[in-house]
Amino acid sequence: MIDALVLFDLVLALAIIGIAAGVLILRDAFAMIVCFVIFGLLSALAWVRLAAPDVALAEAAIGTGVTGALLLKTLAHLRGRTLSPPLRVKGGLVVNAALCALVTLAGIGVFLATPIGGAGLEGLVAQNLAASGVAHPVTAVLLNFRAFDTLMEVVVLLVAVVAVWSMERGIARAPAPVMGEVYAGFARLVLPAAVIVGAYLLWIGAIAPGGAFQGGAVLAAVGLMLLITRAYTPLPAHRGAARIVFVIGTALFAAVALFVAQGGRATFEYPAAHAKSLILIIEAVVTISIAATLAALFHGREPVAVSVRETRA
Amino acid sequence: MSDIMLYAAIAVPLALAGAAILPAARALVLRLAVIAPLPALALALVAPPSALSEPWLIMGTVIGLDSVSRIFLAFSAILWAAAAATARRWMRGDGHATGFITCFLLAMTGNIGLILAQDAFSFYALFALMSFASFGLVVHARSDKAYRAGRLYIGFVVAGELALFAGLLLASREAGSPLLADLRMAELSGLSVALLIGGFAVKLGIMPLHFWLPPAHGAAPVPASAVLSGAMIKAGLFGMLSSLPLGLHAYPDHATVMLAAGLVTIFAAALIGVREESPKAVLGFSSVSQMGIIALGLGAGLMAPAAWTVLLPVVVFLAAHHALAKGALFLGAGMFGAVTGLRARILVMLALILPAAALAGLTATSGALGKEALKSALETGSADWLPWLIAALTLSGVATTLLMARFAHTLWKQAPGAPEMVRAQPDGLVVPFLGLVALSAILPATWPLIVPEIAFAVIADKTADPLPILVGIVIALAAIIRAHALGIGVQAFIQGITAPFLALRSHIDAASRRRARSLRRAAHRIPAMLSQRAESLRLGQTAIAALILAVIAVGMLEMRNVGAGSAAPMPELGIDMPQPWD
Amino acid sequence: MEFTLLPLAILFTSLGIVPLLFALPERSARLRTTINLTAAAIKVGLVAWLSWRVSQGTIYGVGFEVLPGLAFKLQADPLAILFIALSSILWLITTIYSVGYLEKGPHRARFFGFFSLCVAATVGIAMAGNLFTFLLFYELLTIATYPLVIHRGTAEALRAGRIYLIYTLAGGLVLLVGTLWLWVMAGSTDFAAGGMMADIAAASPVQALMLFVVLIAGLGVKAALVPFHAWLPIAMVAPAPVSALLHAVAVVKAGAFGIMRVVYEVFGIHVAVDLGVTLPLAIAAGITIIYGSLRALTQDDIKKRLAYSTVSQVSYITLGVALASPIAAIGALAHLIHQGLMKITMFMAAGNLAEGLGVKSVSAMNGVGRRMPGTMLAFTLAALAMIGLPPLAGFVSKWYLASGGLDAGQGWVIALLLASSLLNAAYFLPMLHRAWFVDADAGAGAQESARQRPIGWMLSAPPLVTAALVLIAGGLANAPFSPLEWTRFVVAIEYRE
Amino acid sequence: MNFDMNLDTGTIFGVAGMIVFGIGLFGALSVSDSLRRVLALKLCGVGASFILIVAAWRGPAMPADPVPHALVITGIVVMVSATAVALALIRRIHSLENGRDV
Amino acid sequence: MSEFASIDWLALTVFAPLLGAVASFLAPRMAPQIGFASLTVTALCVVMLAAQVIAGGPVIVSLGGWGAPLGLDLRADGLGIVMLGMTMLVGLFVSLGALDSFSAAREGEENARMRLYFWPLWLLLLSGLNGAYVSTDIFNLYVMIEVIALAAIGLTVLTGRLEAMRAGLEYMFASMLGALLFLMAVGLAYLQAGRLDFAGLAAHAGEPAMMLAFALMLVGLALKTALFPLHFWLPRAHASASAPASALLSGLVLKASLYILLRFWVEIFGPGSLIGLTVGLMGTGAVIWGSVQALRTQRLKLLVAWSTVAQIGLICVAFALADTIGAQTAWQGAVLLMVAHAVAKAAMFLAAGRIAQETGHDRIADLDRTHLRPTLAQFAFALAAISLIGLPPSAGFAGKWLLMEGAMRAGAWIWVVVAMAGTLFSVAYLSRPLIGFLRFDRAPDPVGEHHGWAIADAPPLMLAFIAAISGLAAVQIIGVLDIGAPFGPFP
Repeated sequence: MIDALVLFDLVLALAIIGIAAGVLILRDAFAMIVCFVIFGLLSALAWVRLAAPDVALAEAAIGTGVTGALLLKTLAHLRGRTLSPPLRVKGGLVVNAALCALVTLAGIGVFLATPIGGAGLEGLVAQNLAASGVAHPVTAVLLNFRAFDTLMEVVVLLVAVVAVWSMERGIARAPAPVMGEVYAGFARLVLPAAVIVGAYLLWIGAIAPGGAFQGGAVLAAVGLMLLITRAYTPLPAHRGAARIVFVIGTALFAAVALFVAQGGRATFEYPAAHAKSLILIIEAVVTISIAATLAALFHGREPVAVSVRETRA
Repeated sequence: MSDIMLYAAIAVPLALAGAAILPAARALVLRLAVIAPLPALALALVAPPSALSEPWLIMGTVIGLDSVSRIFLAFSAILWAAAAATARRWMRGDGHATGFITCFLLAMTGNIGLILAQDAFSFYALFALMSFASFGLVVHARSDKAYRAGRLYIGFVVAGELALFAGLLLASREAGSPLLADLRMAELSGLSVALLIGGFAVKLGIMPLHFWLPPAHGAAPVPASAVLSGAMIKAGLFGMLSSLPLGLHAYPDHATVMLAAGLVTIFAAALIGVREESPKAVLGFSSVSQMGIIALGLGAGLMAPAAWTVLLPVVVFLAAHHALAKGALFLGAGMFGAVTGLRARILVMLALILPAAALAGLTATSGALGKEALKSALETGSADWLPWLIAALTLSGVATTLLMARFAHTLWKQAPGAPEMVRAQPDGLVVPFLGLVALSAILPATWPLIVPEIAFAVIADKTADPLPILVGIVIALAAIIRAHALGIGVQAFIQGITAPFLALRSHIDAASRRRARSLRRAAHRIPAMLSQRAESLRLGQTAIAALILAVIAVGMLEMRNVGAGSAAPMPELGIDMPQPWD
Repeated sequence: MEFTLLPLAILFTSLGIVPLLFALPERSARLRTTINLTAAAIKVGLVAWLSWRVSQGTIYGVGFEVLPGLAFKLQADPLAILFIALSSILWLITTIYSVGYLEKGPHRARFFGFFSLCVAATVGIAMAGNLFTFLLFYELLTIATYPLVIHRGTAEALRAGRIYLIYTLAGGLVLLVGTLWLWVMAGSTDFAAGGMMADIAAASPVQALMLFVVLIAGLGVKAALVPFHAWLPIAMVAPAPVSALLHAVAVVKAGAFGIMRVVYEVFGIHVAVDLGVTLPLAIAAGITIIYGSLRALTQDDIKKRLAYSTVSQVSYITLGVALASPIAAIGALAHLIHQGLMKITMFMAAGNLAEGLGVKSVSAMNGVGRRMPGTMLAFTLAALAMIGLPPLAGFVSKWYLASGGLDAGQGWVIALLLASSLLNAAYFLPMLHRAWFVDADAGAGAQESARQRPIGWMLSAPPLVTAALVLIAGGLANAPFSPLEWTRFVVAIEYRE
Repeated sequence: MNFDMNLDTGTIFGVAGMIVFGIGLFGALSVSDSLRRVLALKLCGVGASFILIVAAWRGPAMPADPVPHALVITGIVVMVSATAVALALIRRIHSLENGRDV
Repeated sequence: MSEFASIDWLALTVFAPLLGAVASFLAPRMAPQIGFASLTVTALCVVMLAAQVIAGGPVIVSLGGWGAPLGLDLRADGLGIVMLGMTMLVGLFVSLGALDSFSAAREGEENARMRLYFWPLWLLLLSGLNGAYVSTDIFNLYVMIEVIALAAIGLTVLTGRLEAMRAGLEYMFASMLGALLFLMAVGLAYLQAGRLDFAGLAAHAGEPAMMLAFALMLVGLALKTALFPLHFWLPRAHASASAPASALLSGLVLKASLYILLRFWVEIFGPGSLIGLTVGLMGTGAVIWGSVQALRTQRLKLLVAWSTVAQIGLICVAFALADTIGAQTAWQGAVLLMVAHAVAKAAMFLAAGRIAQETGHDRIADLDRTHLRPTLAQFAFALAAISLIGLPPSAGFAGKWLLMEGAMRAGAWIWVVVAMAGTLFSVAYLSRPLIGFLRFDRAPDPVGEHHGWAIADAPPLMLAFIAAISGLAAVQIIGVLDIGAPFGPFP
């Protein structure tokens, strides 16, 4: 007997696979990106089915939302260039397809041969949740048990923004997306709401699905809108502030991690009394950093170079 | 005192030769060369028998003087002195005088030294010094003829030296000591004796090893010819006397060859010699012929050790006789070329008759004395050979007479050219020439005075064992070697040897070059093509998936192998080790 | 064994000045010369002291661990002294010669730096206490000589350098594998009188045999054994002092010395004989001797002729080692020194001819004796010594080799040596003939030899000194502390069993 | 193997994740257009995330293992960073190629 | 002293460069000073950590105090210390080189920009590298390699030239794909084992999911390490970057993924000999192909880059010996070779950069002793070549020795032959530029005094010198390396 939900799962899975294939097959670049966004959203849905709402939220906000925006911006930049036909049947292609199919089959075989849910750390997490300072297990893992991973992940963002700033310079401006008055108005209306949602997500992260990344993504969306609508134009003078915002999450996180390491405590070992507040502070600051960084990644270049070029032009 | 004299005999000529390096001393050296052999002469005449050991020098050096060496030293020193005196005039104004006198003195050092040497090392060293230094004397004229003679000479010298090296090496191992006295007492193997005889026979000019001798004597300037013929070829004889166990052990095979060679040498040299155009070459062949006589004595000694005690004095006497007479003849030839005017020429010619007659064996001359003594001494030896030897000795007088006649004829027709300076003042040549003539004449009288202990002769038995076939082979070989050596020359000979080798090499080179070129082309093309192909097909990317599959496949394979091999399938795969941080 | 820093001090006299020499500016020639000569003189003094101590029975050693279980080990034993003495004396002489030779040339700083490094490597090779250390210095030698070989910087020199590098590095690599194998097999690479392979050779003779082949092949490249000899004649494009060093002291000798160490002190002569490797090695050496001489015959370039002569002469050493007779061993070891003296004389003389007269080929040598009597006198002495005339050095070693051949029951060795001497005579005597007895205007190359410029004492004296040494080494062979005497001392140790 | 027993949400999405990963891999290996290649790589990333999330899944109505979730969130952020850098590169190359740079 | 001992030097090795990066990013004008200072501090931390490890064995820090399966453990054992030491050594000298390469004295806006961004990127890279060497958790390693990869790509494209950008994009794709294969492997491993720490995973080695995970990780890391045939991205990326960046990429970045592979191989998966053989064959292919390409290429930096491909291949031969009796020796050799290659290759890239800077080109065929010859840089190049070829007394020699010794102990002569072939090849291709440095028959001007000396010559020279003589310290390095028995308790 097949459960209705399982049927839903099956259909959803098939849709995900089909759309994933579509990303590769569709000739039109815009369609491809749209396809990808849909794929992301369906994946997020699937993850909700798999009892992973935090992840779904993050995927929807960052994996799909921010990424989609980045892709569209790039597409706009590349506009005028026709995408080469994605798939041409050549010998190499067939060989690749066959090999990848075999790898996939092997993967599926291995997956089916491995029991699901056999082993995990949920027991340990539950045991230590109380000591972690937060109630939501995912947040506990992110900001306490595996805080080092999270720190390094923020570092990855920092690396990305440094790298992007270092490479993207002097680009003549891509034509700005044509955004009507309606959009601008919508943006103005939505902005305060989005800020509030972001902050809420951050706060709620301590006890329920949500947290720094999701909140950061929402705040980043605010930034994106500001940038798109030219409500905010990055100026050279803002560079210093921008740099501070980018690094403050990393810096604070690292500083706290090191600072707590005294009196016999290890690095990242928050004093039990201050664990919650420390985590909250870190999360808040990291959220701001993430938001600013994501927005900067979208904007894509250091303000100074552009301004110099533009004033000359 | 005698130690100092021993040293001085060798050191004086060597020091003079060394002094020739200094440009300032060169003229003086030429002038003083005449005194260089005098210490040796004094040593020979007055010093008591002595020996001196210097273990630190070379590999242990012993020099000394015994009765045989005393005689050799005496006549060699006289000859060297006479030649030096001649050279003093002869070389004046010659552009290469310094080179000549240096070589002359070095050869003198070698010659005198080897007579004094009592061990194989120093003997060999000085023998080589003499031989190699003489090269400079032979090629002194710098003419094509001289160079040809020089090449021939040096080729034979090197071959002879190598034979000597091997012979001395083997002999001293067999004797267990490098001292020549021990060599003489040891029973040497046939091989080492053959090597020694061969090595010394080159110097002695016994056929078929004589080819170098006439051209060299012909090419060298007069004073050099005199010592080459008078003193240096005797060094070969001296070598045999001092290194072979003569009188102790019989070597019949060697003796046979030696006797045969001697017999052939006496007459063949005469026959060839009479066809020569140059008086000095004729004299050279005469020397060869005379050495044939000496070879008969040696051969007899090798055949019958018992006869050696009587043969030895005779052989030594013959050597001294020939040295003085031939020296006189060479110097006379030079003199003849130097004087101008018919009267002077006739006078010189008359003076020349004396040594010539002595060589031919005219009654009462040293030559006749020597031959008769040899005949009687031979009778104590092998009976088989005796009639032949007697006949040969008898006939040798005929041959020598012929040669002397030819010498006189050619001398008259085309006397050897003398340098302009000598022509102008030939008087400086008179004393050495006449001195040698005189010494040659009075040799029979003075002989017993110098070395009384061996100045006697004995009569022995007779034997005969003709080996004409062997002689024929020797002659044939001689002819071949001669044709080859004279016809092609050393350089061409070497090229002949190496030519096929070189051709093969160039062939291989060319082939490998071609091959290398095509390989290099391929080496450049194939990687380029491969990398282009790999890039255009994006093989690197494909490899990612392929490798994943490969590793999975291999992993599965291994898992199966392990699973089949053991009851517990998994643990083997993980290296089961205690984790260090646990 | 006495632990002391003396070996290190000797090494340091050459190694320590290397950075100094590199750092000196090109123009401060006087200071450079002073440093060079002082160091060389100090080294000769130290070596003299060391030899004295070693002759009294003291063996000095110093070492530290480099790889697990493997030590860098220097050890001054009698065999080492033999080689160090040669290199230190010849270094002094060659340094003087080089100063004169490169008086106005470019890159002197570099030249002398690498020159010193080269000597340091040679000293290290001599004093290496195990095969591993030997290998270290063997490779260092390769690196240090390469810039010297290509010092002229021309396309030809670079080509020669490349060939040199490929040959010697490949040889070094093979030696590396051999050393490693020895280490894996025996657990030690130490040199010890009498060897250390007896048990292993008994247990697995095939492996021991293969190891021997690998080691000899690796060393044979530098020792220029046929067929690994091709680099040597090509490398003669180097400046004369470098050729002198390459041929006389450093590179080929390093190979020959290594063969000695391997045969005597790794395997042990008795083990080597039991393995049956000595006769093939002797035959290989014999082939090299004849081959090198035959090739030398047809060379017109003086240095090339000398180079092929080296190919031939160096194998005398190998031959003597392989004959497995103490007498032959004496010949081999003595030849190590004697050949060095003779060949360095000839190369310096050849350098003088090229520098002073522009004479580079045999056919242009007519009459050079008169124009450069001193140089040619030295050359003549050395050439006659090569042929093996007494009382020169070459005779002594040849005599012992031949006696050793008889001693070992290998009569063919005498024939071989005779043939070799004959060939030596065939290619050296024409040179002497031209130099002394042919007038300058006759023959080819008159134009080439027309150029003449005076050479200083720094060029003319060194060959005379070494020629005198050739004479002394032969003439005073039996005197105490002569090479021959020292050699007897060494062989007594190696054959002690 | 009992199909019914195994056909639960985890299995379905696990297999789907594998397939998505395979598709992404194929795209990453075969596609030459850079933008599409970035997307193919993102597919790979999502595919990998699927496996992690399935690994965390403990059945319907059961609380999941939070650790993989945290990992995936981290992975998503890392991925977006990498994507941003890749896209910036693509934009920059395009500008340089078309001479829109000074 | 006790205060010092209580300081978490281990974590500081990661945090010090991180904070330095933050500071240098915040104060771009002071970036070089800040960068160098924080590098020095990091070096100090590594030294202190090393002292701790040498004195008391491996140091383990449980971050947050949670302990392995739940939290993250950092660990510094001998192998980690050696890698950290190598990183710091190369890093310090390359930074010195960078001080000059991007010095304020040089003209141009591009240079100024490079100076601004080099330091944060490099310090972030360093923090990633150090993090990787002390990590014991595979997901943590995933994040680390992403940090490393993004920073490395940033460094690759720092020059802003089109070819660098293209090469960087290719590198980016390879790197991302490698990381994603790794991530998939992490997923499979968690699916199987339910934990991510090395020790926990080791217990599950050999199970199917682990097998697949291993395959993916192996290929992903091989892709990042540019092991033949997955090297396609490397030559262009390394050749087109600026000199200090190339030095870091070739010297350090590749080593990180190679190190991770080594760790996994030994500590977690311990795969069988056939897989070892596969990797060994890949290494052999790398030796041959890399060398052949290095022999063909016309540009100096490309030659150096191809030589990296070949050398990495040689190191990977050690994997083929992993389950033989010679394993420990071979691993030691491989690590020594990694260190040697890092030091020498960094020196070589810096030197090549100096040469190109002085002569204005890097065509091998046109190299000669011009009047502007950068003598010291050429000398450094030659010294580095000595180590890469593996001549004594370089660390390369010691490494090759141990590797070959391992092969011999295992009786696997084929790998001895491969090592020999690699050596000969390296002689052949490295002698091409070396010969060029020494020829002066084409020089238009008379060759005179030394020219082209600069402070910037010091770093490559020092590095090359260290590379050339560090073989003499091999036994000390191995002594450190064996602390904590990273290659298992072999007899």
